[in-house]
Amino acid sequence: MEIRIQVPNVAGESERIQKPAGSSFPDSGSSQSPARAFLQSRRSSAFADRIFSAVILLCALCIFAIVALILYELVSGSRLSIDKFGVAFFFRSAWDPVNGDYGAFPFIYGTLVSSILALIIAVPLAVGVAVFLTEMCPGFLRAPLAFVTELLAAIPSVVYGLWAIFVLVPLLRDSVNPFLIRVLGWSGLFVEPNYGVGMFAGGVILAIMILPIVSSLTREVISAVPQAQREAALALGATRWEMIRMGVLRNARIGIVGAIILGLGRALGETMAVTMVIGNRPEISRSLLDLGYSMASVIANEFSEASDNLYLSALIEIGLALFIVTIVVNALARVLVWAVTRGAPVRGA
Amino acid sequence: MAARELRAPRRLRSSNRIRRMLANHLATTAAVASTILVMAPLVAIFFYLLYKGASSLNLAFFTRPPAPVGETGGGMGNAILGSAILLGIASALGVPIGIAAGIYVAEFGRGGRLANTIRFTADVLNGVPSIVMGVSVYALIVLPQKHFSAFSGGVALGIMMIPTITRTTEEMLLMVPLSVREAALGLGVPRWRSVLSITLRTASPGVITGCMLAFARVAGETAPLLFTAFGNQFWSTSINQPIAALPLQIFVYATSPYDDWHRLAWAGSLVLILLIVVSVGLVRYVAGRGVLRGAS
Amino acid sequence: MGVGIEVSELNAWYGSNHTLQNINLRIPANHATALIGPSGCGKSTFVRCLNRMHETNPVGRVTGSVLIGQLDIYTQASPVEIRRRVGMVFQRPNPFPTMSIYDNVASGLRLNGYRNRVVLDEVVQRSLEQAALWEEVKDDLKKKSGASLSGGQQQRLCIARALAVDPEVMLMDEPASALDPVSTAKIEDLIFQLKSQYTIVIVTHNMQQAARVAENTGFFLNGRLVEFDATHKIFTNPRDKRTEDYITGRFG
Amino acid sequence: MGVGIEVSELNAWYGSNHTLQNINLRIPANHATALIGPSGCGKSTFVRCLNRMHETNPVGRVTGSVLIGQLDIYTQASPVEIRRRVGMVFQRPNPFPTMSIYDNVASGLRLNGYRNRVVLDEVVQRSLEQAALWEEVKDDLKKKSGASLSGGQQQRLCIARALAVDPEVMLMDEPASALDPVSTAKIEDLIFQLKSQYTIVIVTHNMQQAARVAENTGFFLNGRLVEFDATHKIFTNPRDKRTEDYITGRFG
Amino acid sequence: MTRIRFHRQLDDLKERLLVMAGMAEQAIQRAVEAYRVRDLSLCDLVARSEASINSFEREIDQMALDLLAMEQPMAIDLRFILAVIKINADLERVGDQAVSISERVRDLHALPAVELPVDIPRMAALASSMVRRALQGFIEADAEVAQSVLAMDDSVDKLNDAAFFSLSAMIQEQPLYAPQALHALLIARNLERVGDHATNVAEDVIFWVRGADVRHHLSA
Amino acid sequence: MTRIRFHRQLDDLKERLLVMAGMAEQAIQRAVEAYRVRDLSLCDLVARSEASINSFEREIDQMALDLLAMEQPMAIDLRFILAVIKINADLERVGDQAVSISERVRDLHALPAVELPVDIPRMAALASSMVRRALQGFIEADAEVAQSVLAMDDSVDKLNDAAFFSLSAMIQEQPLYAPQALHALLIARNLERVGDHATNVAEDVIFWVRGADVRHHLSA
Repeated sequence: MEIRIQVPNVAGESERIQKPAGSSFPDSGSSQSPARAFLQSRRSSAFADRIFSAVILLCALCIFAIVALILYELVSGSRLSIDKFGVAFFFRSAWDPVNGDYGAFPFIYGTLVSSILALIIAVPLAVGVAVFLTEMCPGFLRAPLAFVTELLAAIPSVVYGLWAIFVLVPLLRDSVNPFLIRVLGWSGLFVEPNYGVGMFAGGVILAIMILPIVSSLTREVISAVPQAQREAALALGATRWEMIRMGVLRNARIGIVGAIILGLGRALGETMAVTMVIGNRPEISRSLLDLGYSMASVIANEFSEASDNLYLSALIEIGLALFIVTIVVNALARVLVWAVTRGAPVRGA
Repeated sequence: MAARELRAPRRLRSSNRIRRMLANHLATTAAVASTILVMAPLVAIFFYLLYKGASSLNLAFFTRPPAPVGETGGGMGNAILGSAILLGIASALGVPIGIAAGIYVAEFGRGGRLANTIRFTADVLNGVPSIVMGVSVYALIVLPQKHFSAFSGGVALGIMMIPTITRTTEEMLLMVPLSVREAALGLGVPRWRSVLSITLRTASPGVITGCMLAFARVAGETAPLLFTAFGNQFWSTSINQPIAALPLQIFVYATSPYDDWHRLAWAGSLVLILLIVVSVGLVRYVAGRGVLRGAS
Repeated sequence: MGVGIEVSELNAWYGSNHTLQNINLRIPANHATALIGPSGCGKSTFVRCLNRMHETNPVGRVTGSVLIGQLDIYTQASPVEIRRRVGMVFQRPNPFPTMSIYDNVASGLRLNGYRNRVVLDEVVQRSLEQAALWEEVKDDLKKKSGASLSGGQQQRLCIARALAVDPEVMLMDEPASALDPVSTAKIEDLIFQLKSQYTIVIVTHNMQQAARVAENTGFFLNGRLVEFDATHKIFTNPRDKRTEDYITGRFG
Repeated sequence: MGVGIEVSELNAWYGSNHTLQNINLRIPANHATALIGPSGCGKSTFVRCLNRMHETNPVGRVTGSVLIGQLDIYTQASPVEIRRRVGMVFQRPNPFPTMSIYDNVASGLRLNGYRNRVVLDEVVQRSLEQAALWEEVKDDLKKKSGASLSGGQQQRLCIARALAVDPEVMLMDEPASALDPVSTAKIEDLIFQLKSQYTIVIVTHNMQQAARVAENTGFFLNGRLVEFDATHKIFTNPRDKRTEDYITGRFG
Repeated sequence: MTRIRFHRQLDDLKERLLVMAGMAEQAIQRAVEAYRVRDLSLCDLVARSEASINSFEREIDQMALDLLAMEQPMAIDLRFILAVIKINADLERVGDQAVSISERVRDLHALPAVELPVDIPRMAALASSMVRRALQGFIEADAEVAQSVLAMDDSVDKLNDAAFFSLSAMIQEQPLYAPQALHALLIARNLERVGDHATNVAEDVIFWVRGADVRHHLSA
Repeated sequence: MTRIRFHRQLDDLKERLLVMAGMAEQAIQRAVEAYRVRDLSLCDLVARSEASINSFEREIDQMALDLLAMEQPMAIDLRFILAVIKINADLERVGDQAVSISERVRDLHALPAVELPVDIPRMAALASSMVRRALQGFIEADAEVAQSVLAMDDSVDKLNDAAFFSLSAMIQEQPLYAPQALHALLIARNLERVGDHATNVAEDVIFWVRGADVRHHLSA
């Protein structure tokens, strides 16, 4: 096979081509600068690169190890309870340490109800705040307000709990709850007794706690929507609300769902503040104003005083359940995002 | 002409004009209202913290351990010290592993199955409730050692820091344009050098932000310490002994029946909040003047 | 059919920056008019004043009058109404990524309360045909999202979306500057087709593009309109020295 | 001074995609050589084979030989060593954003362990002067970050950074396609200056740019080198019909 | 990046140039016919056609200029437009030659008719066929055809030289008819110039098609 | 977007065209000098200079083509290059006229010397000054100066017409000297053509400077 090397046919050019090619490469003449001399004297080996990537990989694998260890410890710790109660553990309402009879249903119920209550309260508010801050807020207010919501996220759970005990609970007991009983009492969800503490208080404090997370994530995804999308909607003759709906919320919806699910995950696992206001009574009641218990609270309250192995094992099994629920919620969020994004890159355009 | 008729009639005033305007106003009002509603609790919390906490802050609060039940006075000095020790252990564990894992996911395994699995696992770990973390570390360290310890508390907090740091590191590294990496390679820089001196350095404001956020988050954690650090009424610096921690102490005081302890709980909360506000503010400052903004 | 535009004494500011100074110009109906000039000369601001997009910027301010057809857009109508009559295509293609191709094109009509499926179908097809995109997408109208198209297709989709509400004027702000040469040529051909039915105002920093698509060209410099004339006049024999200097690269 | 490049039987693949097919050409030293062709013709892949950047892509594969001067880069040296001798400038300006202007320029030497301050100062100044940026930045060398410059300045900074290691060959992959016309003109002027001292290979989809800066031009089509000749020959009277069709817009 | 519109405009330009070429050729033929049949009305026609040839020339030049400014032609397209500009100028000058001939015919008409020892119609036929052939080369983008024009120019030159000798001989024999002979001499020179212009056109066609500059390849 | 290099190339192009113009003018002057002093060696010089004029013409044409292809000139630059292309062609033809004159001089030299009733040097001076003036307009980019050339063309034409009458009268009186008179007549026509080319150059200068097409503005 003939190799045809293309050379530009400029008259007299070929002479000039050969010259530089004629001198040998490593010492290409007297014009060599110190920089070039230095760099060309330096060999490079792949050894450093290999060590570095091995260390990095090891650290990354640590994360696997941690999750695996957690799972192993939880499963082996709850072995006793699993053997004794089986799946029924999650559907039984009994919680009797004296007689060694345990069921997790009241805690699961309390966790779910308080978390869902929190979402119902928090999500519309969070989206509202996010929309206000990104789309409507006058420039000078934006930074301080955003900072304030971020601060809300930074307040530790135990401080929320403290505040809830001494401020929120009395407020609910004395003014909000009576009002709710009067207006919504017919539904059976808001009836006496009104202790102040209870499921509803737990839901409210959870709502306050997840609000900043949901709203700041929502704000982030909304800000990530390109300005071009807003202009596209406006240029079609949209009003500001229509612009927000078409050009902003629609594009950000997957991110917003992600933010909500993240908020849910937070609410499910939240311990201290809930423990401090939910009332800590392992019973199920239709009234939201009644006392309740959550999975995290029961562990926090009773773990260190669990006297026998079965008791401890039952508590660890509740922890295991909580762990699995959070994995499921997380996986759900991922699958959801994957399913929606498959057809449409969210950050397109 | 007939075809023309099918178009949206041009000069027709929108029949739904009033409805559209109304919707616009309603939406605006709702957004403003929700903002006010959200700001209210925050203002309330800060008001109460200052109102109830500030009056109890004095030198003794920072220098003394708690007084026994029934005695007035005392402080949270040991809890502040304990928190510092716990956070030190946590950072020493969480920061390097977190950053290294983030580098792996973003740089070395990018797009690969292993990297995706690690990212997912980090998300899982991030979602693990703090109380479960406490239980796990209890089973992992406290049970074999047969006593509570500062070490176990630090480990629990450190593990909690890892996923946050990993994910922010990864995200920040991914924000560094591919072109910057190519620029480094194009100059004949070895890979490890390019990762550390170029990519990681470029992303450093973001990575620092991630570390600070993780730090601020675990600083206020109580639940994982309940069965690990356990708490201590006395000065202790040994990492093999139970140790006091600020949030733990607040929890104990808040749920106690004593007014004097309630007072200390408020003061402790104020200190904790200030600590966190300062670090979050610092984060915002670092991120705000972040050089990354200029990176195209 | 398009309508003419008459701009009198138009001034615009960004904050304290006086970006447009006393612009007076009459843009003829059913022709393409190109606006050229160096970066920051005000040409983009100018088109954004023609559909009141300039004022969506918090620090944007405008004085003067713009008549589109017979309507003074700054005194006789709301921005929302104006923008329905004046379509706009932006520098980077910006289809709504979560909407299907069909929904993208129909979005302008839906906003205005159109729900009749038959009419919508007709309009969507017609608009896509006008934008020379129909053949490429007709099989995936409702299946594919707007963002799944290539850059050039996305921009044509945006043009179709703007055409669907049958505007009288089409504003194009560097519509091809983010595209590769082949897509650019397609967009230029499209503009050439459309200009018999719409009044087209196109901002470009590519003089050749202006030369290829527009009958008339205006040259902006430092917020002023230096010269406005037939395109071939501007490019072969401009009246103003500054225009000639810019055109021939003697500028600055 | 630069050295010539001799490419024989170069083939490149992206996965199973045969992007370069039997390329043979000799690029003369100390001249600018432009590579043109439609998108996807392989011209970018080709330059990325000249400093072994192509193989940084996990699915990239190369066969054939590339001699830079006397050195066969695929058999006689490691990629890291090659890239110190063959500078590259990319489509989008990519200064290291966290580094000062000075550090950016010095990075090629410093990151490879060079520490002599006096020499570094000299090299930085010389490189910035060569890149026609010295006057604009000399007062903020260590104060300003590379990312704080304008797009055109950033690209010149990248050129200075590449020049600082005193390469024998400079590869430029559409170096001005992300810039405005004024910055583009500056980059072109710069290339014109540099080509007496370096062997410059510039990929561009802008034929006019090729015409303005390069002595020789190669036309790529579908992964093959169709024609390689003096630039003015290519643009006034190409030998190959396909070249002429591309140049005159009769392509496709 | 197909530039269909631009190429259509090039076709349009070609079309117009051909119309103009037809007019120039017709003007030559009419002027020579006027000489042959001594018909002054044909001279008027030639004079009138000059105006439209000139306006055509301006129009074609403007079109070419606009295309150069607005379409950045390259390679063959650019060579085509340059060829058009040059051919255009040559054709206009062919028209000028026709006018010049027709003016001589008018002058001859005022003088007594006399048998002149020069075959003007034959020269005209030859010159015309050169023009036509050059244009055929232009229409078909055929450099071979254009090339054949270059050879023909020699015959025209020879006829012109012959005319010079025979006419100067005639003058010496019949000095009375000197003015007529001088006019005929100048007409022959006009036709020779038409042949030169045809040669130029042919060279421009070759330049366009092949990209080679063939001018002076014989002389240089 | 300052295109300094391009504009330097344009200056270069102008420079070359002026050199070529100088050569063409010199050729005319030498040819006329040869006529005046009946010196054949000057004729040789003219013949030799034609080759270099032609190669200059090709070079300038190629430069103009390259600039058009590679720099996409617009407006005044484009008009300049087109003007150069046209002026170039005219200057080359001025060179051809010089050659033609020198050939006639050679023929005259073979014939007995005779007093001819035509002031060839004066015509030549006028034609030369037209060329010079047109080029002055080109150098100074001054349309006014170029405009003045258009008026001068009439005087050259008049001298040419006068030459026709006086020479045809002379022939009738002295038929013996008919060949000499005929050559003189053709030299006069050559000089008239030089004037025409100068006019063309002037028009192209005006077109370049003003962008206005002034051709035929008298005739049309």
